[in-house]
Amino acid sequence: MSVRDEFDAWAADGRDKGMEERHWNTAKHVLARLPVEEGDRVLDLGTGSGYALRALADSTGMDRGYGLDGAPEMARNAREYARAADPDADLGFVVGDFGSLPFADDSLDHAFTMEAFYYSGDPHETLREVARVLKSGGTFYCAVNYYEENVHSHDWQEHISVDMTRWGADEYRAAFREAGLHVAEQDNVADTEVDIPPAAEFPTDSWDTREAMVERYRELGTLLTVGVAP
Amino acid sequence: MSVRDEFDAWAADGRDKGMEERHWNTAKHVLARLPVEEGDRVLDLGTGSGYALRALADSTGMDRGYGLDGAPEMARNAREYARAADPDADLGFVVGDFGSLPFADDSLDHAFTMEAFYYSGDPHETLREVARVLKSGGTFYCAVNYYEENVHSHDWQEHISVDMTRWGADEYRAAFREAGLHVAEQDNVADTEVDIPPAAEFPTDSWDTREAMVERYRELGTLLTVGVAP
Amino acid sequence: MKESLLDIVCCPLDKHDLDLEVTEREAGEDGEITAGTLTCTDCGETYPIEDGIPNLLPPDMRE
Amino acid sequence: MKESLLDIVCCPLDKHDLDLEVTEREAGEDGEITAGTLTCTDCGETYPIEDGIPNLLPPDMRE
Ligand SMILES: Nc1ncnc2c1ncn2[C@@H]1O[C@H](CSCC[C@H](N)C(=O)O)[C@@H](O)[C@H]1O
Ligand SMILES: Nc1ncnc2c1ncn2[C@@H]1O[C@H](CSCC[C@H](N)C(=O)O)[C@@H](O)[C@H]1O
Repeated sequence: MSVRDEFDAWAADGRDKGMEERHWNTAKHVLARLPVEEGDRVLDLGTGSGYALRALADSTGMDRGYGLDGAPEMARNAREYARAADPDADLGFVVGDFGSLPFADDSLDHAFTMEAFYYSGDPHETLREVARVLKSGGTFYCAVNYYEENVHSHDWQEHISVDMTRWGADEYRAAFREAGLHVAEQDNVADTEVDIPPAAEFPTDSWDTREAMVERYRELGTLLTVGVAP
Repeated sequence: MSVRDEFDAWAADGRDKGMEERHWNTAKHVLARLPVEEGDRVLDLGTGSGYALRALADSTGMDRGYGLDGAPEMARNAREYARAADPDADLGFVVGDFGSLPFADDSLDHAFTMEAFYYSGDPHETLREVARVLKSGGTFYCAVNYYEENVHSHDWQEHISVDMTRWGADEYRAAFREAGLHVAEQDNVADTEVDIPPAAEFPTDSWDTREAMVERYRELGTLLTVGVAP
Repeated sequence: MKESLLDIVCCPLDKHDLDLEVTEREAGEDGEITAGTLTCTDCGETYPIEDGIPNLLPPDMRE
Repeated sequence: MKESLLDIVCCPLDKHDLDLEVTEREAGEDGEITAGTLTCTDCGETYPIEDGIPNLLPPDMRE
């Protein structure tokens, strides 16, 4: 099944909003680290509900934001939420694929992506595309919950028809460098807010032990890799 | 009074250890973000007790670490602590000044500094020196508790004879860029561990209100600016 | 999509500029373009704008 | 300081290489140099190594 088929269905049954709520706990900390200046242009890859751009438009002096998504229903929802939140913000949504970005060389100051990068058909090509569209000194904030060290994510592929790439932290660093990006930072951003029930309530529907849930959210959290275009 | 006079006295009365203990709460989160690879060389500016290098030697595959300090007594203590912790780690300590770094061009992979940068006689010159000694793609992790937004730090200058530079977050970003470094990240790293007494115990010797103490440690914390050499 | 935002949008295939043809635009000064076509100035490939959203998928992924 | 670590250490003034003269070295294979002198191959300025620590302050800051 294609990205479009899989994720249009998600958008249609409201999972865009559900993801926003869950991902926000760590995405907000990631977004707060972006050194966005007055006048900057920001790209959000796999924008989903578009929350990242709405948040940046609200909290920074950025000039414009572009949300790219392969699923037309995602882009449609994101556009509507953005217009409802602030019709004056210069946010644009486009349908497109991670493999061939429809942006000019050296045209963007920052690229962000949350829980989307690993769906790329060819992640190495996507990194080269990101390096191409970023201006010199531009940053790429790549955040994922699905990665090698997060053993609790390993079975996610079973539930989704799109192929997922499961790199470890070191593979992210190596791939960034191979694509010509400097690696500025790597970090595990903890989700300190998700509710973890008391030990007596385990096993729950999703978790065998409280320890596993603590490790997943409070320790492993979201793997962030930050690249900089030379 | 000179850096040497002021800080030799601190080292002599054990304040190097006291700072290590207080600064570690946020410094450890900063150090965890450094993308240190096998074989890397790391410089610690204003190394104090040298804890940052000991931690990196212990937790990464770095090849060597250099701790520079303007106070001979600080360097002497740092060297002793390092040899006691792990005599085989390739750590070297040198007495030197932030204004004229005794390292060859493009010779280091990362530079780190905690609570020291703002003592520089000329912080712009220090940034140019850091840009000079870093290899292309090398990172500069600059962490400070004394900065404009941290209003609780504003009176620190009264207690110390060395002139301090109090920049705001935006001034750090601008100065990094002026010195030729890309700005990859800026963040406030919270100290979630320092003990904050219950409201009834305020005012304390150091804090009028609990709110002020919460703001200082849990919200403002340590200002981190990450630069990358182009 | 506002017209001003289209300046850095390009052909996903060969990264050349796109020519804009507007068929529907919202009222007002910086009214969004809701329908139209983007045509690559180099390869001639066309990309539709529908409901304010340019579809810039490579043609073979458009379904 | 181990001798191997000195390879990237340079004159703080003009950033030229330094010549090493050892007056005291710890026993063992990679024994630290505990006392000696570093001399700039360009300007001739000398910098002492004392107790294993090179003092590379610019001479006018040495006190
Ligand atoms: N190859 C590809 N090209 C473009 N978008 C893709 C893609 N693969 C997946 N996506 C999009 O990436 C998104 C992943 S879900 C994450 C959405 C959002 N960033 C959030 O944090 O909630 C989906 O909206 C999906 O349609
Ligand atoms: N101009 C300068 N050149 C070199 N070292 C300096 C300096 N100004 C201050 N220092 C050193 O910077 C240190 C600041 S105290 C911080 C020490 C340590 N990084 C920690 O986090 O605890 C002191 O050891 C002081 O001697």
